[in-house]
Amino acid sequence: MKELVRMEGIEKRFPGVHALKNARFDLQSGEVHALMGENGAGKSTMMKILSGVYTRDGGTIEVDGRPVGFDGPGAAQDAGVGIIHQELSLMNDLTAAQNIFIGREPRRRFGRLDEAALNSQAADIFSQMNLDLDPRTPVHQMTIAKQQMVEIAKALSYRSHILVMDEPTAALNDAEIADLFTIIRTLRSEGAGIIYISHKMDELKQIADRVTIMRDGETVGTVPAADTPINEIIQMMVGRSLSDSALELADFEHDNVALEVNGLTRGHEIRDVSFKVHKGEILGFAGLMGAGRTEVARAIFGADPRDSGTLMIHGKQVDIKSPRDAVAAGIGYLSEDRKHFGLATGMDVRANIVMTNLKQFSSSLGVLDEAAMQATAQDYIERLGIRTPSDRQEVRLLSGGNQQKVVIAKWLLRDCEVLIFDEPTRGIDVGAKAEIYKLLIELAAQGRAIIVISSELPEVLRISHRVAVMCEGRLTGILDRQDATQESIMKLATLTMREPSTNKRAAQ
Amino acid sequence: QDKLYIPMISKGFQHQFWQAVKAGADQAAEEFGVEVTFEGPDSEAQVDRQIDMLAAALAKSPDAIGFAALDSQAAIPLLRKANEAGIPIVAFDSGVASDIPVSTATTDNSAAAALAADKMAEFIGGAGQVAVIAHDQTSSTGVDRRDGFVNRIADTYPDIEVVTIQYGAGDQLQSTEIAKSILTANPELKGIFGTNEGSAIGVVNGVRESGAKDIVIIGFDSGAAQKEAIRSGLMVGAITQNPVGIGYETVKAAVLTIKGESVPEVIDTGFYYYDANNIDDPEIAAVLYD
Amino acid sequence: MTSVNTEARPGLFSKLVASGAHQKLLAFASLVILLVGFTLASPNFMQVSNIIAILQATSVNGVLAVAATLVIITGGIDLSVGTLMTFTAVMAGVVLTNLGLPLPLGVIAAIGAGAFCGFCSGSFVAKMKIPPFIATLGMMLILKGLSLVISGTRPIYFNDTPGFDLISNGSLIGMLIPSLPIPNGVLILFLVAGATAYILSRTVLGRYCFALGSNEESVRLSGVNTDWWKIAIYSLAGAIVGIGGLLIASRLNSAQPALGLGYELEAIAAVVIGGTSLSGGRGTILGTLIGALIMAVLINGLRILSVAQEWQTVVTGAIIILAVYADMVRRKKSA
Amino acid sequence: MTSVNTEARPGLFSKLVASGAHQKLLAFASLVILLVGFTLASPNFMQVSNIIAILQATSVNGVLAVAATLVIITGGIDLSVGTLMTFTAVMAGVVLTNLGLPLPLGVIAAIGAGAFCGFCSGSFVAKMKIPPFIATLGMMLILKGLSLVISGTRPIYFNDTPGFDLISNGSLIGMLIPSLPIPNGVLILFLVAGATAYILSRTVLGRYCFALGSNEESVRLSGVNTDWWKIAIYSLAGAIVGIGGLLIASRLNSAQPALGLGYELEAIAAVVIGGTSLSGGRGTILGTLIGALIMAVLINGLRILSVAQEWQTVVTGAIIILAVYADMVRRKKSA
Ligand SMILES: Nc1ncnc2c1ncn2[C@@H]1O[C@H](COP(=O)(O)OP(=O)(O)OP(=O)(O)O)[C@@H](O)[C@H]1O
Ligand SMILES: Nc1ncnc2c1ncn2[C@@H]1O[C@H](COP(=O)(O)OP(=O)(O)OP(=O)(O)O)[C@@H](O)[C@H]1O
Ligand SMILES: O[C@@H]1[C@@H](O)[C@H](O)OC[C@H]1O
Ligand SMILES: [Mg+2]
Ligand SMILES: [Mg+2]
Repeated sequence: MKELVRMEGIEKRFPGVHALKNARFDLQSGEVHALMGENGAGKSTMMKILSGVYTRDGGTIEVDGRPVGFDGPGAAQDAGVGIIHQELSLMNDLTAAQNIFIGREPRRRFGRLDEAALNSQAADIFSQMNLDLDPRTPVHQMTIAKQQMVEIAKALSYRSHILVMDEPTAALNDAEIADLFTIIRTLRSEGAGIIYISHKMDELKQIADRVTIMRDGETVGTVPAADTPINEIIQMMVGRSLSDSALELADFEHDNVALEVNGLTRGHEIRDVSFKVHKGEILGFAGLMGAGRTEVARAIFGADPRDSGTLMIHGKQVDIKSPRDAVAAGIGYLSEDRKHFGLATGMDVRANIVMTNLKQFSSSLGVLDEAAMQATAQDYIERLGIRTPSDRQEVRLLSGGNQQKVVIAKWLLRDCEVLIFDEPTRGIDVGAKAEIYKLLIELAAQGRAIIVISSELPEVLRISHRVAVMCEGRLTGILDRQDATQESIMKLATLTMREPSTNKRAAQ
Repeated sequence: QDKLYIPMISKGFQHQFWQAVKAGADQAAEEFGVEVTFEGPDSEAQVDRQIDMLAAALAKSPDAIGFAALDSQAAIPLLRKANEAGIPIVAFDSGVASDIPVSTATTDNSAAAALAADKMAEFIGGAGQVAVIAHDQTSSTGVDRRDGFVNRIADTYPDIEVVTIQYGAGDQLQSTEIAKSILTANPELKGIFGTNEGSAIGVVNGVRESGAKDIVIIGFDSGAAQKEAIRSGLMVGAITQNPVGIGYETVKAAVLTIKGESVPEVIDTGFYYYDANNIDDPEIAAVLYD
Repeated sequence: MTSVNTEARPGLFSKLVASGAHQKLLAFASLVILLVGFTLASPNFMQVSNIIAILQATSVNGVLAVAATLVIITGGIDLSVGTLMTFTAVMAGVVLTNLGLPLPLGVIAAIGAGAFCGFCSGSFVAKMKIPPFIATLGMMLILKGLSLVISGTRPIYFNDTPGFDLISNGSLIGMLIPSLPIPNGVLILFLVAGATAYILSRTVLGRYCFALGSNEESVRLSGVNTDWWKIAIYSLAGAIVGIGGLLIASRLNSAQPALGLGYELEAIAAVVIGGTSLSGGRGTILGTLIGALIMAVLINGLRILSVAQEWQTVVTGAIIILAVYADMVRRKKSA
Repeated sequence: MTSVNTEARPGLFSKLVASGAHQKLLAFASLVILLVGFTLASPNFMQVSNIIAILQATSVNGVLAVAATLVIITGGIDLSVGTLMTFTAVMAGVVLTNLGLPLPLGVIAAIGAGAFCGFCSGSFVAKMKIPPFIATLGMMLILKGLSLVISGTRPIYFNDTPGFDLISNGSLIGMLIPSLPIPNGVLILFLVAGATAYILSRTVLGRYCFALGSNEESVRLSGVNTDWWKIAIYSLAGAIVGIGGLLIASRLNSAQPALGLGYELEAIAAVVIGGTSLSGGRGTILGTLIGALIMAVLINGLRILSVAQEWQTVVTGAIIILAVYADMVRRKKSA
C-alpha cells in the first residue's frame, strides 16, 4: 500500500461562501475511501480542487508523494487523476462513444477519425461494465441513468490510478449499482485508489474501506468503514444523532380518490397504465431504469402529449394539455432532472422558489412584491435547511442537494392537491432525507395525494402506503404496504407482460 | 403575348429618383404599348445582385433591356450574352464602358456637380470652407458628383477649401447626423453640398437641428422635402436631373431599336439648376418630382 | 443548520462586489474614457450643443436597443427592429396624412402596429417554434416589403399634422430650463428606458423575461404559460419599437419607407456592449443605454475629428471589440 | 461480447428513421415544391440557362454559408463573412493587379487573408472570451473599412490577369459536356461543400466542431485545448470565405470594396433554413446547400414571374419562415 493522495489544510472561498476550511484528505492505493457529509459540506469542491477544476486558496496537495498544483483538468488527468462529476457534463449531440473518447479519439493520418475503432473500444468498456448500450447512441436520446453510465465509462477509459466518483449512483438502480461495485472492486484489486462520494449510507458497508466525514467545509474525521456504526458516521456528519424510528404513516381515505388515471398510453413508453391515488395516500412507484415511471408522470402532468387515456381529479374528468393545465387542476410535478427541468439555475433562490406562484406575489397590474417573496423564500430556506448565503444566491452556485431542496420548496409553495415527486431525494444527504420523508408524510396527512417515484427500494418501502411497480411501460402490479418487500417488488419489476388482461387485473 | 417586353435593371428602386425614372418608363410603356418591369438592388454597393437581376431578366428572353450599370465592367459578360442573343441594350443614368449599348440616356454627373460648385462659390462669396456629404463612396454617380464638385473648386476657386467629404449612404438620418458633426467640428463652415436627395435632406435637417445660421446648402435631385426646403429658403438651390426623361427616353430608344430604327448613341437628358425663383417655371417643374 | 457565512464578515467593498453594484459603476468606464479622449482631442467635442446632438443621435437607436434587450434577455434575438420601426412610421403616416386623422390616433397606430408585429414574431417563436433568428429575419423582410407597398414607395410627409415634429424635436425641458434644450426625443428615450427597467425588475412580465432566458423548460414545467408570456414580451418590444418609429418619423417629419435595414445590428450591438448576454437570462436596460451611448459618442467623436470615413468604420469595429473585452476582464476579476 | 441491439431488430423504415436519413430526404421538400411551383407558373423558369443562373447566384452565398455553418455548429455565429469576402477579394486585387504578381499568388492571398482574419476572430472568441456575435460584428466593421482603405475606395479590376474571370465564369464541365455549361463557380461551391462535409464528419476538427457546440465546458474538462480548436475552426471558415472572395471577384472581374454588407444574414439564413441549429451542436453541409438553393430559387423565380420588387421581399420573408416551420413540423413528427 502506498499513499496516492494527501491533501492538507485546503482552503477555498467563493463570494460569500467559505467552502473549505483547513480540510484534509488522504488516499491509499488499493482502497475505496468514502467521502461523506451533508449537502454543501464541501465534498465536490474538495474533489474539484484535486482534479484541477478549481484552484485552491490555500493548503498543499501531494499526488504519488509529489507536491502538485494542477492548472487544469488536463494536468490532473496526466497525473493519473480521473473524476466523474456529480453533475452530468456530456456533449448531448455526440454519441456515447464519441463522448467517452473526446480528446483522445483514435486517429488515422491527417487528423482523420477512426470511427470503427472508436466504437469498438467503447463497446469493450461497456461490456466490461455489463452495460447494454449501443456506442453509437446519441446522448440526448438516453435516460439520465444511461448518461450516468456513460460518464462512468468515460472515467474508466482513462485508466486513472486515482479515480474520484462524485455521487455516481444517484441516478442508478440496484442492478446497475451492483455492476458498478464489481468494477470498483476490480479496480481496487489492481491497486487503484477510489474516492467515493454518496449519500446512500447502505453503500458504505458494501464498498468502502475508510470513510472521511466533512462538515461545514471542515474534515471531521476519518474512520474505518467496517467497524464504525452507521449511526456514528451520521452523527459526525450532522453533528447530532438522528432517530431511526419507523415513520408513522397516517391512514388515507380509501373512498376518496384524488387522482384516477385510466388507460394512459404513449407510444411504447407507456402502455395502458391505470391506477388511483387517494386523498392522504402516498403511492410509491418502483421499477427498473427505463421502466417508464418518469414518462407516466410527465404524461399526467401534460409535459408530454398522450396518445390516449383519461385523467380524473376527485371524480371529475380533466383535460390536461400542458403543465399549466395540470397545475391549474392541482397537480404538481418535481422532475428527476433538476438542472434541466427543475430550476432556472442562473436565477437566485428566491426567484426559483416563487416561480410556480408569481400571481400570489404580484398586484393586479403585475407588480411584484419583493418583500413578500423574500419572506417566503426565507421561510422555506429555514424550513428545509437550504444551505445558501442568502436568498439572492444564484441556484447554480448551490451544492447539488441544496438545489434539490429549492425544487421541493417551490412545489410546497404551490400547494397542489396531487404532488408527483420524481426521485425527490436524489443527491440529498441523510439528515435532509429524513426531513423530506417527514415532510411527505405530513403533506399526505394534511390530505394531499402523493406519488413518489424512486429507484431506492428502501425509500419506497418506508414511505408508501402502496407501491405501484412498472416494467417496460406497463404497470405490472400495485402492492399494499404489508405485501411490499424488496422481493415482491423486484418480481413485478422484471415481469415482462404479454397479456394486457393480466395487466388490468394487476392494476386493480 | 405580342406585346414587347422590356425589363429595366436599375441601380436602385427605393429612392424617389428611381421612382421618377420608373414613372417615365411607365409613361413610355403606355404610349408605345409595351410591357416594362423595373428592378434594382437595395444599395448601390450590390454589384453582384444587379448581375443576378440581369441574368434573370435575360432568362425571360425580353425584346430589349434597359440597364443602369453599378459597375459597367462587371456586367460585360452578360451584356455580351444579350448581344449574342440579339437583345438590344439601352443604358440609362450612367454609361457602360462598352459599345454594346445601342444608346445611353444619361446625365453628365461631373458637369452637374461642377455647376453645383459654381453656385456654391457664388453664394458664399468665393471664399471659405465648404463640405460635401455624398451618397456613395464607390458608385459612379457618387464618385462623379463628388469629384466634379471638388475638382471644380480646386481648379477655379483657390480661396474655397473643401474641409471634409463624408458619406451617408443616401440615408436621411445618417446624413443628418453627419451634417451636425461637420457643423460642430467646423464652426467656420460656410456651405454644404449634398450629392443626392437623401444626402441633401440630411444636410437640411442637420442644419436645422443644430441651429447653425447662414449655411449655404446646395442640393441634388428633388423630392417634396427638398422642394419645400428651397421654397422656405433653407436650401439655396439644387441641381436636378431629368429622371422622368431618363426613363422615358430609355424605353423609347429600346422600342425604336427593336423596330429597326436608328437611335442616337447618347441621349443627354440634361440637368438644371433650380432655386426659389425658377422652381415653378414649367420646364423646371416638369423635371422635378415629389 | 445553515451556518454559512458565520465566520466570513465581508467588508463594504466585498459587499459591493457581491452585489454586483461595482459592475454597473465600472460599466461607465469605456464611455468615460471615450468622452475624455475626444474632449482632449478636439475642443469642439465637449459643447452643450454637441452633447445634445449625441443624445439625439442616440434616441432612436436607444429605443430600438431597449426593445431588443427585452427579447435578448428571453434568449431570443430580434432582427426586425429596424424595418419594424419603419413600418410603424409608415402606419403613422397612413393614419395621419393619408387618412387625415388626429395626432393621438397616429401615435396609437404606430405603437399598435409595433405591438401587433411583435405579437406575430412572438407567435412564430412561441407557437410555431421557429427560432427567433429566423422568425424575426422573416419579419424583417416582410415588413421591409410592406412598408414600401403601403407607402407606394414614397415618403409620407407629416406636413398636415402640426406638432408632429415636436414629438422628437421639441424641447419640454428647454421650455423650463432654456439653457438645456434637450429635445423631447431624448426625454422619451429616457422615459421608455426607465419604464422598461421598471417592468424588467419589478413585474411578473420582467421576471418571466429572465426566467425564459434562464431555462424555459423549467419555467414551463412550473406550470407557467410560457408561450403566452413570450408573445407578451415580443409584443411589448414591438410596441417600444413603435415609439422608435414615431421618434424617427417626427425627426424627419416624414415616414421614409426604405429606411431601417442595418439598424437591427446596431441596436443589438448596443445591447451586447451594455453587458446583456446573448444567451439570455441576464441583462440590464442601464447597460443598454450605456452601450447605445458608447456607439453614438464614438461615431460622433470620430466625425468631429474628421477621421476619414473608412477609418471611422475600422475604429468603430475595434472599439466595439475592446469595450466588450474590457467588460469581460472586469467581470472575470469580480467573479 | 457486445451484444448491442440483439433484441430490437428494426425494419428498414425505422432504420432509416433512426439514422435520420429520411430527414435529409425530406429536407428537399421545400426546395422541390418551389421548383415545381415556379415551373408551372412560368415557362421561362425551367430552362438550362436559368437553372445555371440560379446555381451561379447560389455559388457565392453557398460558399459563405458553408463557412458560416462551421462556426454555427460550434455554437458561434459569424457576422463577418460578407465583408471578409470583400476583403479577400481586395487582397487578391492588390496582389494581382496592383503588384502584378501571378494568379496562384492571388489565390493564396485571398485564402490566406481569409484564414488570417478567421484566426483573429477565433482568437477574440477563444482567448479574449468575446461573444462571437460581437467579435465578428467588430471584424465585419474593421474589414469593411479596411477594404475601402486598401483599395482606395475604388474597384480593382483584374484586366491584367488573363484567366482570372474563368475561376468563376469558365466552365470545365461545359468543355467536357457542351450541353451542360455549368460554370466553374458552381463546381467550386460543390467541391468546397464536399470537402467541408468530409471534414465535419470524418476528422478530428469536425468532431470538435460538434463537441464545442454541444457542451464546451465538458470538452474542456476532458483536457482538450478548446481554445486552439476553436481558433482552427474559425480560421478554416475564414479560408473558405476567401474562396468566396475569389469567386465573386472573378464573377465581377473586379474587387468591389463596398460590397458584402448584409450578405452575412443571407448566409446565416441559408444555414438555418438548412436545419442547422443556431445553438450549436448539430448541422449538415447538405442542409446548408439546400438552404442556399431555396433562397436563390425563390428570388430568381419571383423575378422571372416579374413580381413587384417590394412584394418579392415580402414573399421571401414569408417563405423563409414557412420553410423553417415545415422543417420543425417534420422533425417533431419524426421525433
Ligand atoms: N462556484 C461556486 N460559487 C459559489 N459557491 C459555491 C460554488 N461551488 C460551490 N459553492 C458552495 O460551496 C459549498 C460547498 O459545495 P459543494 O458542492 O462542495 O458541496 P457538496 O458537499 O458536494 O454537497 P452535495 O452533497 O449537495 O453535492 C456550498 O455552500 C456551495 O453552495
Ligand atoms: N429523451 C428520450 N429519448 C428517447 N427515449 C427516451 C427518452 N427518455 C426516456 N426514454 C425512454 O423511455 C422509456 C421510459 O423512461 P423513463 O425515464 O420514464 O423511465 P423511469 O422508469 O423513470 O426510469 P429512470 O429511473 O431512468 O428515471 C425508456 O425506454 C427510455 O429509454
Ligand atoms: O445614381 C443615382 C443618382 O442619379 C441619383 O441622383 O441618386 C440616387 C442614385 O442611385
Ligand atoms: Mg457535491
Ligand atoms: Mg425516471
